[in-house]
Amino acid sequence: MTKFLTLKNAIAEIVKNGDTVALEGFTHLIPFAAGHEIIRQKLRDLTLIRMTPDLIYDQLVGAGCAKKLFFSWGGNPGVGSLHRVRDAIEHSYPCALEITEHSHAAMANAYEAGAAGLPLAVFRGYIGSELPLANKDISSITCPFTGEKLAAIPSIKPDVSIIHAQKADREGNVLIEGIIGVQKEVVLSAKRSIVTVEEIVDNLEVTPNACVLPAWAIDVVAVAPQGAKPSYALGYYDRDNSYYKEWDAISRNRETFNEWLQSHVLTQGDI
Amino acid sequence: MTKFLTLKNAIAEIVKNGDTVALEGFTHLIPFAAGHEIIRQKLRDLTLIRMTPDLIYDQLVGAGCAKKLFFSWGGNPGVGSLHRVRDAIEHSYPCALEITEHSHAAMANAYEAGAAGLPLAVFRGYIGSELPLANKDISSITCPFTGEKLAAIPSIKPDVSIIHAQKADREGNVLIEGIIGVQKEVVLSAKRSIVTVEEIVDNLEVTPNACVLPAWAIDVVAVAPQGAKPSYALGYYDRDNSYYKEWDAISRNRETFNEWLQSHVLTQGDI
Amino acid sequence: MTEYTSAEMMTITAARALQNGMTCFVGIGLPSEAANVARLTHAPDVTLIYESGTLQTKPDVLPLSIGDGELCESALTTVSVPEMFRYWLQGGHIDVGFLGTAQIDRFANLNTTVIAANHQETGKDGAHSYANPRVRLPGGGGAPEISTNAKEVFITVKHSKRTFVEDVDFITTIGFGRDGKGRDNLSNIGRGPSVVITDLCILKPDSATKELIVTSLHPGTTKEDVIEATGWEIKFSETLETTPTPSKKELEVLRELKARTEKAHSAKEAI
Amino acid sequence: MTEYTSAEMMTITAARALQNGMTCFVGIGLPSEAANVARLTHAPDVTLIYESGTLQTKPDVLPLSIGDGELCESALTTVSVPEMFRYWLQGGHIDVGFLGTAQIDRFANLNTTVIAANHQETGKDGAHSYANPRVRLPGGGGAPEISTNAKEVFITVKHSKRTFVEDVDFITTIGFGRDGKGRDNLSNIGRGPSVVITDLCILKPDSATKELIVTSLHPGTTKEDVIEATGWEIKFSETLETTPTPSKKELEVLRELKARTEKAHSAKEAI
Repeated sequence: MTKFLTLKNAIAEIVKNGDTVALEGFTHLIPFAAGHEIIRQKLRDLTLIRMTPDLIYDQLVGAGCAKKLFFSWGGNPGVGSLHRVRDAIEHSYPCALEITEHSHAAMANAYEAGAAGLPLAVFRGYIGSELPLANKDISSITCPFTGEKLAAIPSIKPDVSIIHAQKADREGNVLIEGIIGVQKEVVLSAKRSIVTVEEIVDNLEVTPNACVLPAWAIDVVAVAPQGAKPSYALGYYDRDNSYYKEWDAISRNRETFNEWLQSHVLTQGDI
Repeated sequence: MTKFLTLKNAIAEIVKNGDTVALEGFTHLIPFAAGHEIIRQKLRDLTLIRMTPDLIYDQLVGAGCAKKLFFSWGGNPGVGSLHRVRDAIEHSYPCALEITEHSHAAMANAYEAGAAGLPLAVFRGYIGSELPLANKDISSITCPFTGEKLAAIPSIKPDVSIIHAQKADREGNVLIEGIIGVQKEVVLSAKRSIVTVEEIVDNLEVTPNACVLPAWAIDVVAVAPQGAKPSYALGYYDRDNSYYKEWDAISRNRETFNEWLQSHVLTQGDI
Repeated sequence: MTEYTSAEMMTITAARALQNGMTCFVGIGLPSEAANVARLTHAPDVTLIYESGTLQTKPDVLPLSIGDGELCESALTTVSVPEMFRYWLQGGHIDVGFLGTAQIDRFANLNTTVIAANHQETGKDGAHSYANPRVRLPGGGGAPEISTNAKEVFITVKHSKRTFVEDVDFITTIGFGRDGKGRDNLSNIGRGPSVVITDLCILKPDSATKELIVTSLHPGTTKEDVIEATGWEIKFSETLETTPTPSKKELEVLRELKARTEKAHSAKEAI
Repeated sequence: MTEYTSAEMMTITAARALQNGMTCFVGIGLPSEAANVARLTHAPDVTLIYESGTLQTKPDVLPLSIGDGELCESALTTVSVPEMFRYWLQGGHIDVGFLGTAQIDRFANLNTTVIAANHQETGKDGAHSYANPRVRLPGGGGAPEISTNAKEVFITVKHSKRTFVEDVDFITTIGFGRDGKGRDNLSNIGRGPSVVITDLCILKPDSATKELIVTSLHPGTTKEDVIEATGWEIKFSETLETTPTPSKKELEVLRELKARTEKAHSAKEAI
């Protein structure tokens, strides 16, 4: 059942060192404010799960929060590399980073299976790909009816899931609208969850089949206006594509990144 | 890609004797008008698939269209038995009716797997139930990661799916709203599909995540105003609960049913 | 003291079993009546979920079917039926499944599939019953998986020798299996039936043997009444209690709910 | 004749590969540019689908990421990412997957995972490359399953010896496997790459060996140019054609699209 907390208290209460944490949002609604609060609270040894690590995990990895990254596409979309992630993988800076790598279909299915309470996801995937040589979690089952061999991977069940959404009502029911990605799945599959929202409203004013997460399926709701920037929140603000382009230069070397971290995250106050 | 046809032409073109046919709609949006047109066109030897056969299959079975019924709950909701279905099973009137029986969870998963192009559905089901003694399709797989035994059943892939929806736009994109049941799944899993709609509109006027079936995923759209009665169409008309109660008396004996069939279906014109 | 019927006693006692804040997966009929009385009396924050996909619904009148429009219109949101069974039920979000039944046995196994032509011949296995039915019942619907995927199960059913049988003719839905050990050594499933509420008494499974024993008699009911209405040698708890009578408020709420319902369901006839 | 660049030639030739009415699962970057040019010229009814869940989208400017708001706002509807991969891609509704790549080999296998430190040592198996990377690329994303679940695959990539290698260092996404036989005897998958469009030429797999051969040279390109830019002994079709030049209209559409895009993506900087 939802509690309303400040973002600072939400992270302090829900996220622990060593946790497996998924901050999701497929390009849209990426919970940057929550990620920055994790950096400020100096959480360590996290296993970070995300289909597209994006800038948010480049920042968390660069700040030294992560020991492992679980992902399916690790670039700066439309721009290039995630330099902090590469520096961690290639040169163990600021600390070593293990990786577990999947395809998007695999991770989407694994989140779906996690939300469905199943131990595995079954799908027609990885045919002819060499990713199974690189990831020992990729197995298979044989269909008892047709004999077809299908890919099987463990479902994803994070300790903590964090997403950003447009709004919550005063009971803590949350509306997610637009590109909804795997947001519902990641909250339902996690042991504990935080949803940051743009605002609290009296009434969600939704159509019958809107993507609404009930309050009793969420642990904490925290208000974080503009909490997805430089990602975006449909109906609130656009994606700051120029920021994504500028990130390339900021993240390319350790000094400019550390300066950015100092000035834009560590010395910023609570929301 | 969608064609717009009259209901009569839609049924004539899409449904053939001996087909496996699913008319879905979970209480809401049951495609009664399409079912009646199937009766009028005297289609035979159909395998009828539906989670809840409801009155629509009681009518199709009573009219002699079906040789097999595939279902998970076969009653008149809140009222009692489906007398025509029972008469067919118990006394082969008007013809013999084989049954394949599942639970709701099983059928919902089997439709989902059909839509997902998979040969099987995997779920945590049938534990301790004796339904697997009555349905040889119920098998299992063992999770390669945890060793858990999970239920496995073949996915559902009907020859023909028919659903009713609120509206289509002039390109044939369809909006389904309210209790959406397995409507999307049954259309996506079928070889051929018909969607009957209350009306055609210039613009569906939907929110970003509305349940919309694209025109290119549907074979035929047919306009059938009030085509779900005595079921209902959210935003158009309510469920006629009294009709469901009255059906008990109509369907209880062969004569009253046959009179009803004659006067309410066979002698009714096209829509 | 206000007068009340045994049916009212049953419904109100069943309603009291639900605690405020629980998420309840509601079967149609008696469970739905009881769950809504709970919501309108002591448990305003009980979350009612129907298998039609309606999450957190607050119907003003009782639904006749599991998918009446009222359920959707008063719901927080409505999801697809596959999502309902996969994410919300199997995903572990349901505290209690509230079921009715046609037959129940001493180990709380439920039969809603077939009454056997000759129970003597069937032995302890539903396969023979299924092949030799005397009465064909509606089938499993959601119950088989509600019973194992909800954290616990409440059952409410009218007490009679026809209903309370030593061994059910067919296990549609497991209580504790034919020997009471059907849930032993199974992880990932709920603890099963915790209470059965009838118009005569309250029964609970013995913690060791899982056999249903009477823990509370409704006022005015004798042990002999229960013995007479039960198909096995029923045992009574050493600390047998007397069920508290319905309060004036509870009776008022129940009667108003039923009056509103009756009015709503017959109103359609005029259309 | 209007002047044009080789990049424009590539994009417009790639656009022409898409036929009107096709459903196309679009990769970001070059494929997205080509697919939108197709939609704005000869294929107004092409259906563009991005893995972010946006179905039938008509962006006015090119998205920088796979999930820009523009994609959702101009889409028919937006579904969850698990639904996208399960129902729409794996479910068999995609005619063509349009992919880019970092490396491609003679059997049209794609590598977007790692460039090996020393290709000589790796042999024909990506495991060694994965363990010994020189350059870490973003990874598979949607491609591994797009390549097998779409009915066919188009690839567009700039031609160079670094990109067109004899054997990819790692098969992220299968073309026809390391021996050209990787799709043999596999039912339930698409027919794989049917065309590769570069800035120099068009290549197609030989119908027997599946080796990519040049079927058309772009105007002004010589065989020697292609030989020089290809990492294996490239073969030319006996019926080698010359690619038609871009039309004025096509160039106009492409240039306007790129101008609008540039303006939109830099406009945010001012905010």
